[in-house]
Amino acid sequence: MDILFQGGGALWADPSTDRARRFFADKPRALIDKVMTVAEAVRRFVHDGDYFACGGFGCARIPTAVLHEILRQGRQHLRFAGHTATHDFQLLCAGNGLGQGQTLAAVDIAYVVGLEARGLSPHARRVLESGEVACTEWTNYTLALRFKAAAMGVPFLPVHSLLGTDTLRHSAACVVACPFTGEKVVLVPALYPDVAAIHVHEADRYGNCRIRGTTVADLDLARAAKRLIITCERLIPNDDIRQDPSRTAIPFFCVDAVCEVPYGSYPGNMPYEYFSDEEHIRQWLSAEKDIEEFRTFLQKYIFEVRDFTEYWQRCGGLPRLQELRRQEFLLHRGL
Amino acid sequence: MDILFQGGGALWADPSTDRARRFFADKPRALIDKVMTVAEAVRRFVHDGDYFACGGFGCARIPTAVLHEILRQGRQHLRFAGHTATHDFQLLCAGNGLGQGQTLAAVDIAYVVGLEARGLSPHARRVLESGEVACTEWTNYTLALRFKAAAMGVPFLPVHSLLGTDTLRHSAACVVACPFTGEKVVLVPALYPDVAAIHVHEADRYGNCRIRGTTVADLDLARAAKRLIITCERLIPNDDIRQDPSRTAIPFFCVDAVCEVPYGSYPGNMPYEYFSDEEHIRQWLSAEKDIEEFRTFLQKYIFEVRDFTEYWQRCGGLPRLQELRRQEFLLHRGL
Amino acid sequence: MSAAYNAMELMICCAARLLEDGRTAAIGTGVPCAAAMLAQRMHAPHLVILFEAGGVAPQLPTMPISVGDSRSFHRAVMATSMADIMETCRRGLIDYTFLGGAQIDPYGNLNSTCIGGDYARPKVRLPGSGGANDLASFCWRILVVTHHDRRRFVEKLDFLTTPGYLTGPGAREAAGLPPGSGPYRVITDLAVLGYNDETKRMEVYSLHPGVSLAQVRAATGFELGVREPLAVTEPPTPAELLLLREEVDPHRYVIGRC
Amino acid sequence: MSAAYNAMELMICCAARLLEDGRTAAIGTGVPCAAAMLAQRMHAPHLVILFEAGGVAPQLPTMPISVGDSRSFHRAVMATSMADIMETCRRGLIDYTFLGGAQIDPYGNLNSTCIGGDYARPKVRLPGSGGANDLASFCWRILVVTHHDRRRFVEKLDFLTTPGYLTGPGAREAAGLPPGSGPYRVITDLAVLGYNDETKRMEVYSLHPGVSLAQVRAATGFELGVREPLAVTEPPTPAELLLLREEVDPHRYVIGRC
Repeated sequence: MDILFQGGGALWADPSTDRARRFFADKPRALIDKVMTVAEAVRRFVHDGDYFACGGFGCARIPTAVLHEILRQGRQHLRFAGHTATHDFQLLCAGNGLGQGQTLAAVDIAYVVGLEARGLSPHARRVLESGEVACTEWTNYTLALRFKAAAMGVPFLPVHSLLGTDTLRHSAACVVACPFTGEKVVLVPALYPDVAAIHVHEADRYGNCRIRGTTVADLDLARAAKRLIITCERLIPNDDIRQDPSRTAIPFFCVDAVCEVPYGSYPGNMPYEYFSDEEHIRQWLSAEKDIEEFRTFLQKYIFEVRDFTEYWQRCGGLPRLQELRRQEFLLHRGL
Repeated sequence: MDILFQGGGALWADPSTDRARRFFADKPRALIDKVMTVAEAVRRFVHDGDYFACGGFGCARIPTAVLHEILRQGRQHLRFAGHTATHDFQLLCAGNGLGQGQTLAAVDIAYVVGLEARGLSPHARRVLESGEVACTEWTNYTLALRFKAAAMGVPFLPVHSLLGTDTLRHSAACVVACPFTGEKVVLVPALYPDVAAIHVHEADRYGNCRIRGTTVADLDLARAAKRLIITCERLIPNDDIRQDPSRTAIPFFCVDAVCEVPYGSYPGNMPYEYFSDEEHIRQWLSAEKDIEEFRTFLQKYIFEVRDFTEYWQRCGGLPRLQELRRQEFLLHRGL
Repeated sequence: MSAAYNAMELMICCAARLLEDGRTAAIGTGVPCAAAMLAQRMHAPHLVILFEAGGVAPQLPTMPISVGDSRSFHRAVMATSMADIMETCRRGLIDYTFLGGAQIDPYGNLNSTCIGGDYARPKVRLPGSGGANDLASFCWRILVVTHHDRRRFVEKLDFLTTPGYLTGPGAREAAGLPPGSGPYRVITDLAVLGYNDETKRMEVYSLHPGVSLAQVRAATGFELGVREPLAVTEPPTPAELLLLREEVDPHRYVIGRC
Repeated sequence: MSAAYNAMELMICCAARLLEDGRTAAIGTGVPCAAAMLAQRMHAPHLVILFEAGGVAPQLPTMPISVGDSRSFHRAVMATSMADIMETCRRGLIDYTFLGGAQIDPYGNLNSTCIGGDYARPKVRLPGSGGANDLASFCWRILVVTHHDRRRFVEKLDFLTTPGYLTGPGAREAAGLPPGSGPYRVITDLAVLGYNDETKRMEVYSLHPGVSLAQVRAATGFELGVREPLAVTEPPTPAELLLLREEVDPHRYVIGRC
């Protein structure tokens, strides 16, 4: 089982399971109250230089409040897992190239810079094209598999993506021959983020979480992360969790902080709660075109703002959120 | 990444993903009605010589009706995945050593012969100790991982079980050094069963399934199996499935047959439905001690019986099942 | 209802017609989604669609904006993980996928990573693979729907993000990609293209009404063969246009882009 | 309520006392389950228990019969897959596990596969590893509760199903098992045993009241050291016995086995 090819991309996190085990050996695992504010959670659990990852897909179910707080607290030199990272990546890039240091230092890329059908983020392009952020290439699935490897406690997982491409050449994956079948197979290294943030529908005070709709890679990310900040639409009693344990997606022992943040995925979409605010996202893309206008925009929507509630109040407040709820349930179409 | 050690156990199924892909390329994938009787499902989808696997754990959520039908239809020379296989393994063994041919030819063993706290099955011991069934050793997790590898479409998965033991020596796994970290790691080959049977709570006519409680390895098994027979407590309308797609555990395109079998896990436990019938299981263990008595017992409970409803009617019928429902919900304890 | 149609409508109809009934398609937003919805309403009521973020067989009330938004699993039969979808593709259960890119080469390889400069300091940084490389490695038939011009149809990609036939016959298999999978059709605003069975290079299968072969070649940055007899693309039928405009995309999210 | 107790009650109390508060334990049915339930009621209210079939932190209404039955996730905080539980163990989040076997050797290795004959035609075929090999490879501290006799405590196993310290110091690490993990205590009806820090061989930590060292050695098929000062096991306290008999196992499923 020789290594047939080794990608030349840098590895931004240690894939060793034995070293990860040493960390998890000391992680608290009792059912204790973890409720705190987002500001406190970011202060305690997100450090300069950390490898950071966040949940959701595109603009759906993203932990916006945590990203705002990372900017407000001025975290520096983060490494990041960009797996269909749209508005979240846009937010992290707002910490670079604007004279406030360098929030983003390196990124594992599956999909960044773009906002799917909405187009590319001008500022994210600026930041990546400047060369100041070091990049390694992956794909949505292989990056998700790197979380899965970490969650499984193994140093790598095999996959048949990447083969034959420049994406492989700029990844940190390698190619081997399967000892059982001789088939060529790619091995991707485990990725244990130092800290992750995931937005969920419901959580109890201990961090037992429920998610409705697609789970993307979040079940694996939650288990892979050394520290985990949960934001939730609603806190629920532990008794509710125990009434139907089949619905628990993330168990408490993965979680370090539980923050109740209603509308926490705004301006993204939260399935069964509210649709994305496409108008506000367009404002972001438009403001980014001019660097001075973007600075002013960030002041207004992030740096002058105390907390997440004040943010969405500046974006139209409850009437706007009611409209987005109507869009989510298609009520605006007379259904 | 040299092979440091290779277990000497036989591999009973082809781990090649490219060959599995060729099979799945031709598997029907439209939403079509798959409801049929267990007799028809076994006739159509379980063939002599097949590699067979079944869902559940211990005596919980097992597809008893399919196992009875395999005996009644006299299937021969099956290979089997014995992953905490208790009453299910006991049933398959009832096709060996009793003058009706050899139902079981080979077994991948994680846990067989025993019925957990209830003791060992005398007849299963007789069958395995005779040497007529070829064995390869695994563990509950590594056997589950072999299904997961198949479900993922990769020829192997890495794991840190088995190391240093005779279980490894009698498995078909191998040991390599991780190319990223140098850590020793075991590789277990993918296992694509020819056919599997899983008992679930609810399914629609197309095979979309819901499971309540622990899922054991069944989500992976369902995806790994080339053909899949679902037995369910209740058929439900497709519209119910679409009302809450987060609850679907197995999607229709994995499924070949949907059989409505109320009390289908009896005498095993079905979470949130009925508890196991410990008295009847004791009768099995007791009858097995004497080979003539066991023959008579099998006549009465399996071979003379037309279908599964007749089986549980011979075991006390609805009053007994009501009692087991009361036990499941602890109502018999005055709660 | 006019029988006239725009290029987007034609492309969607061409794509829809390629999707056989009873098959599965991992699709994205926009044209692929419209094509699948149209196919379901025309000849392929049992076409099953999946979105990579986890939606299986949704009944789409409207076009999703993202392959992960609420619409992508609206009245789905399952809302699952991305890994579950990708693994379903990898097991060989998914027949079609639709991909795009800033550049495509004669072998159907795609670039969606960067253009110009070098990798560390590109002139234009694009999103990267997303799920495209995975889907192109796993699904049986890759379809591309794209605008046709020389900047896009290039002899050599600046970056090979997503595998087509790589360097030609046997190259996918040699790289370890599954036998029998690969690029299938390219549908542009000028023509429908496929791949030569021998060389695995792109060639023109049919020209859209009013388009000449010279025009297509002029818009293509590499030598382009022809599959004989070269056909003219069937224009959208009134039935197709009616369904497309009234049911599939009444708000003209996609068909209005032309 | 009598202060007298049987051997099973003593073993359960010994096991319970070893489980620290705020820790996690992957347990099976019977004695381990009773020990964890007793510990939760005594000194370890925040002890979290998991069952390998998928139950996390259940509030057990009664003893489970199977590690996969309904009781094992009764009012649990999560009912998940076996892989999820095993992977939680493997990541290093689970502190204790309880295992058993037909044979145990001086290094705490266990046999639950077969006895006598050869592998293909054993004299006695036993169930096999189940999840034991996995749990012993992943959890930090392995506890064994077992009857003490010479057929069980053997110098050489007929089959090494589940890893203890294998052949001695450094052997687990050399085999690839995680540093810092391994056998912790063996609790029998005669004594509490542990492992020598240097040799990794089993030695006696404490003798149960009324049991002599000679008696323990006579019931052990290998040379058995002693950790000095050799203690006498604390008998069950009235509080322990009360909880065990009234709350943990009122139907005497486990404590009645003696």
